[in-house]
Amino acid sequence: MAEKTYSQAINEALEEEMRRDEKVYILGEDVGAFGGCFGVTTGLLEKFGAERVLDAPISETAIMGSAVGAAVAGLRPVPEIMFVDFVGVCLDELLNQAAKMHYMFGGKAKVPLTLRMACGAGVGAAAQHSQSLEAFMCHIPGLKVVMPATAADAKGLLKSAIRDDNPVIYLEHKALLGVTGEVPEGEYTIPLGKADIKREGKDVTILAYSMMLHKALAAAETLAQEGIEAEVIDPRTLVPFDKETLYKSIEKTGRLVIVHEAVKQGGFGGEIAAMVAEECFDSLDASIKRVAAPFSPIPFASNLEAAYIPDEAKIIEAVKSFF
Amino acid sequence: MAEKTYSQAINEALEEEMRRDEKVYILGEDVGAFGGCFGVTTGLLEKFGAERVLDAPISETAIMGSAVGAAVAGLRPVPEIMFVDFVGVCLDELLNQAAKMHYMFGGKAKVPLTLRMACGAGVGAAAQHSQSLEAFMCHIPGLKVVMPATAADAKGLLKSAIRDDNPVIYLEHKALLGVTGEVPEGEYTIPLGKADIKREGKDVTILAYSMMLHKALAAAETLAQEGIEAEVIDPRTLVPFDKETLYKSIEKTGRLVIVHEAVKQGGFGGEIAAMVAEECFDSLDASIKRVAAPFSPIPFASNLEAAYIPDEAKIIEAVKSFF
Amino acid sequence: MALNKEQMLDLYRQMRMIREFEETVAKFFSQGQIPGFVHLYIGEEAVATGVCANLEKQDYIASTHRGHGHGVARGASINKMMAEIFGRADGECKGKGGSMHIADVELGFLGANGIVGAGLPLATGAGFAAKYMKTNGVAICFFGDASSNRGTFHESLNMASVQKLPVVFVNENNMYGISMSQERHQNITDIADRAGSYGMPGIVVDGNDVMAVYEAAEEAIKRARAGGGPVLIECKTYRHHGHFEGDPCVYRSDEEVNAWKAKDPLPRFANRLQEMKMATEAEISQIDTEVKKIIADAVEFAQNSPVPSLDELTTDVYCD
Amino acid sequence: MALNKEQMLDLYRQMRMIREFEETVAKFFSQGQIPGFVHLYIGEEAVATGVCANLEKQDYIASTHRGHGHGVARGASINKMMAEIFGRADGECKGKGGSMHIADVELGFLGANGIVGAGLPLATGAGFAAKYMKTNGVAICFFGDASSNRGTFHESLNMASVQKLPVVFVNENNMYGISMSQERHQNITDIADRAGSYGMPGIVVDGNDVMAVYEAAEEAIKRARAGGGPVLIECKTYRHHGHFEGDPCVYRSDEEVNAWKAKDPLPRFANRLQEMKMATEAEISQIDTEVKKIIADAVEFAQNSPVPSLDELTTDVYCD
Ligand SMILES: Cc1ncc(C[n+]2csc(CCOP(=O)(O)OP(=O)(O)O)c2C)c(N)n1
Ligand SMILES: Cc1ncc(C[n+]2csc(CCOP(=O)(O)OP(=O)(O)O)c2C)c(N)n1
Ligand SMILES: [Mg+2]
Ligand SMILES: [Mg+2]
Repeated sequence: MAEKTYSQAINEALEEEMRRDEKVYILGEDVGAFGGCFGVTTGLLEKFGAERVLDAPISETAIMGSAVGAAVAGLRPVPEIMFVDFVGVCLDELLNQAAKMHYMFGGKAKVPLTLRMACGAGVGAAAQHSQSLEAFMCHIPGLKVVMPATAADAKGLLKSAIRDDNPVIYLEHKALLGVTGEVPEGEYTIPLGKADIKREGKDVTILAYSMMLHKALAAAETLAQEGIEAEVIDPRTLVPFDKETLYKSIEKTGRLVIVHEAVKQGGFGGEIAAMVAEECFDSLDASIKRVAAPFSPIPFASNLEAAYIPDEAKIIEAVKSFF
Repeated sequence: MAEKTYSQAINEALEEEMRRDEKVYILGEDVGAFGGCFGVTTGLLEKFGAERVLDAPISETAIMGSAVGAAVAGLRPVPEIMFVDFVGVCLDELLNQAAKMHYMFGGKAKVPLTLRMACGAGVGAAAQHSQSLEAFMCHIPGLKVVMPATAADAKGLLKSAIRDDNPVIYLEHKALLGVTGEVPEGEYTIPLGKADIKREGKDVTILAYSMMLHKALAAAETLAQEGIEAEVIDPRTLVPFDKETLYKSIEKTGRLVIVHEAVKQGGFGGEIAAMVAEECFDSLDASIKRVAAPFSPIPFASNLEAAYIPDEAKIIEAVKSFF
Repeated sequence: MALNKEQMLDLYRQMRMIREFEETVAKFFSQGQIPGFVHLYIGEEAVATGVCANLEKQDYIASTHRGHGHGVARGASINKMMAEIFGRADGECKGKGGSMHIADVELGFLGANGIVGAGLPLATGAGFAAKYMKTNGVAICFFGDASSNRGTFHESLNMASVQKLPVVFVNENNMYGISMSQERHQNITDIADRAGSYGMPGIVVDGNDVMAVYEAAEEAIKRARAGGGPVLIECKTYRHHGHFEGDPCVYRSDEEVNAWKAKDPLPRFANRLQEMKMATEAEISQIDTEVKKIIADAVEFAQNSPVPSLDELTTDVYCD
Repeated sequence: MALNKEQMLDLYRQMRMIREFEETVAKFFSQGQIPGFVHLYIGEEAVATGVCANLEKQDYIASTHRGHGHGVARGASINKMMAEIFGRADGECKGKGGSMHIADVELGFLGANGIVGAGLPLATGAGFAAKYMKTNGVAICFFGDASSNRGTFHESLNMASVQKLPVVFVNENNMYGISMSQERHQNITDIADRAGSYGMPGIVVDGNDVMAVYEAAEEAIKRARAGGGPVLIECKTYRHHGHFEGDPCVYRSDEEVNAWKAKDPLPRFANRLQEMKMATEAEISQIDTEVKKIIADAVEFAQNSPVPSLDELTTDVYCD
């Protein structure tokens, strides 16, 4: 296995899937010669030509909507919207078209597309280029939602997403793009809907995804030094959500901390907490804690941004409140 | 007090606020001579003229975006988007403009607008005209979210919304428009962020809003006959949310059922449950139940639609599971 | 290409089928047998008919909230369409979609659509797929005059032009978006003129003349198939009924309605067929009778179809 | 109206101020002292300058991600703008907005905007407010060539036209949207031609000639103030730097860049001023020196300003 960046892993998955299936194509702003706003699609234009790696005008409803139309007509588009923050300019194409067609048409249409978007804060990009908006997508029946945290997961999940016959939202965290990890070569897929226990422990369960997984793992190491063994679970896909793995862990630990970078109010952590409070209440020894961003837009100034993003200290504090 | 429909109460609030403040104007598709898709703005064109009751082209981004621009420039727009289902065609104007300007500009801009949209199922309008999408709005810092259930609340809350200096999302349930109730004449406002205990009880707390309040009240009557006294709380505004009233009730009853018409997964009920599971855990004698729509688009066929919408029977079942 | 007698009669039959279908839906809606919103195509039949007569198996159409006529013209099953509108298990969409979401993707019918302007990028994508897979197919997008003010119109026509896609954008200018007359919703007379913003041809055609529509579409489709890129065709027409069933139409005058009814595409084409000696009055009324029977049978089919099983509520959310 | 010497020198000073501001930002960005994304206006100064010189107190402008030049031209505080870009407490937005969200609503500057095309409906609304409140004001919307492909462009121009609003839409055609050249993102040469879709005038102007921009804007603004409705002005120009700082510009040739640098609006206008005997070389270099000082002071102001207090994190989410 080779050491690769998260970004390279995504690029590799795209390349492999495009080689495997001619129906896969990429469409987005500056995905060609420019290689995408963050360089993720670098080199693909050269490998597959302008017919399969399409630079699009700044027309997100046409990017998304045409991807939906092409998917229904038999292709497997992999559109890119640069930042998840922009999803509001083309949400209808997801909410009322891609997500609902299979159902509205009585099962007769398939919409096999994978929408890639960059999410997350940490690079000083301020209020309109730093959001984590997965909660919107998780509330839309018909969509699947994938948020990888490691390079290997990024590859394995993207390959599965592209092969899935449903519309899949794939959110790559911009501050993870340069983070490296071991990535299996060639065919390597991870099923959507399978959580991964990234660290075993018996005292408390920490559920964290995307960038926050790394902060949770760091927090767990610190906690271990104080004798608290945290189990860290990475759901990897939010829809479908792997309840089993989570519930099993809670049965063992009796305590749950949920961590996400999105705004806490209305975030997907609320859904997870509610699920647990409904279905797993008797296993709980204590209240469920959420560590997430405050209810405010993302500030520009570096010190404010750093205070905004949930960090190791806040996770440790939440865990310690149990003990 | 006169008996009026929910729709008339909204119309009355609009008229009173337009008389009170010349800066208030209405903008939307067919809001003029047509009186709005559901007749809610009937008569206002005649009373205020085409300069204050503006029929707009089918251009939701321009409707919303121009309302934001006009609000920042000193007016108090009350735009109408016919169905909340269409919010995906103009979400950016809410998410990244209206909601964030005050913060991004360091407190220097105000965006005093009230966006009215019809929500809810029950009239056979199918997947793209029946949704309850308040969860999106509740996850956006900077917005307030109001969902009245009665004619009096519809009036009192709309008047407060229009006077509020923040962008307020006002969701009127289309199946409630014809429902009547006593409505105070003239000046009558209800503060945003104040829940209303619509029925007192000691055995279980039912939190329900918009259309679901009525189903919860009906369920409570049935339960009372079996000796279970439910306290029914109507939050009326979801953002800001009146935690105090809810927590107090839970302290008394120890049991909570949350009811909303929106899809359960990722719905605002999850946030409420999570809040309670975090901040009010020790008052709980049992798991928190949510009664909400299944994770699917809204079907057309009347029998399927009826099965889709949460009803009295499901609320009763949830309550009874505690006893 | 000049049409032969059979083809001409087919055009007439298709228009009559739409008319009869719609009048029947109106009747059952007014009786409360059909739930939800129903938007009828009566008066505009020449557009869908004239355009779709040019289509081949591999072609796609995207439609609107006013979609029954497009479905009929594309050859969707009359029985299943009717059953869908009645919300029955044998409907095109098992009763889950209803009037605003009738679709038959296998037939290349990408569905009616409850979101104004949403069909424009869908058709653009279907056209892209045709080009990408070299199927020689085209995609047609029907959309209304007022829909031409949505951003999706702009983005889709621009993208189709830049990517040189085989898409024909068919504007159905019935002069109103609900209550908003065209002169109140845009400051132009011919929507076809907007084609210039995308460097594509824009053509105006009498949308109540099925032959004129047929010919304009024929040329545009030929051009698109040959790789010449998209075209915008504006068909001037009128809806006889209200925006939706139940609309009292306060926003337009009886004179205006009557003037347009005098240009009704059906009697007009029936007369023309007779003038051209393509059909006798008897032949025409025979078609009318046949069509009546087909629609009556469809109603029977629909009414005999059961309502969907409650198990269907949460199936088809995802495909495996 | 012919400009007098003082006004002419003001145009030059304004352009120089933008240039100096931007070069300074570039320098500190490259030193890592400015976080986030920075999009510079260098090369396009004549547009903001020529347009804004026509504005009055009650007027509004809406801007883009490339917004520093618009802010400077509208007269926003140089100190506060610089401090904002550095993320400091004394910035225009207390450091919460940064380069992409600089705004000064009291001055009628509705803000830079990180969402391409988002300014178009905002300006439309500000224009509406001016008309509604009879302030005699106008609203200007700056936006890029590639932004003219967003749906908001279409919807806003159509609405402004239908409502006859005092809005001037100023397209800054710098020939690229990031890496996409205009001929790849739209099949037209002059964006001004799109005005026809809305029944409004469309004008093309040399965007590197500040006088030409001034005059075109003067006429459009006069017309708008007089109730004549909106106008679309396309200014052909070029950005000297990459899309954002750090962009290696693989998508364009050195020749192209150099050809445009030869048309740099600053030396060009300086020469013209001298030809017209409006200014001597000495006067011009005195302005340059004064401007340098103002910008150097702004950097000092910014660097001396503290970072925001952590209490600021969750203030200003709502106003009371
Ligand atoms: C995005 C969106 N906005 C508004 C509506 C409500 N609506 C449905 S049909 C319609 C009018 C459409 O007019 P036009 O495009 O001319 O088509 P016509 O009904 O005349 O066939 C409106 C406003 C909608 N369904 N979707
Ligand atoms: C809705 C949206 N899509 C994409 C982007 C990313 N983006 C930022 S600037 C830009 C290019 C804009 O080009 P143009 O309008 O020509 O302005 P210029 O940068 O040339 O001044 C893009 C694609 C964005 N910020 N918002
Ligand atoms: Mg119309
Ligand atoms: Mg540009």
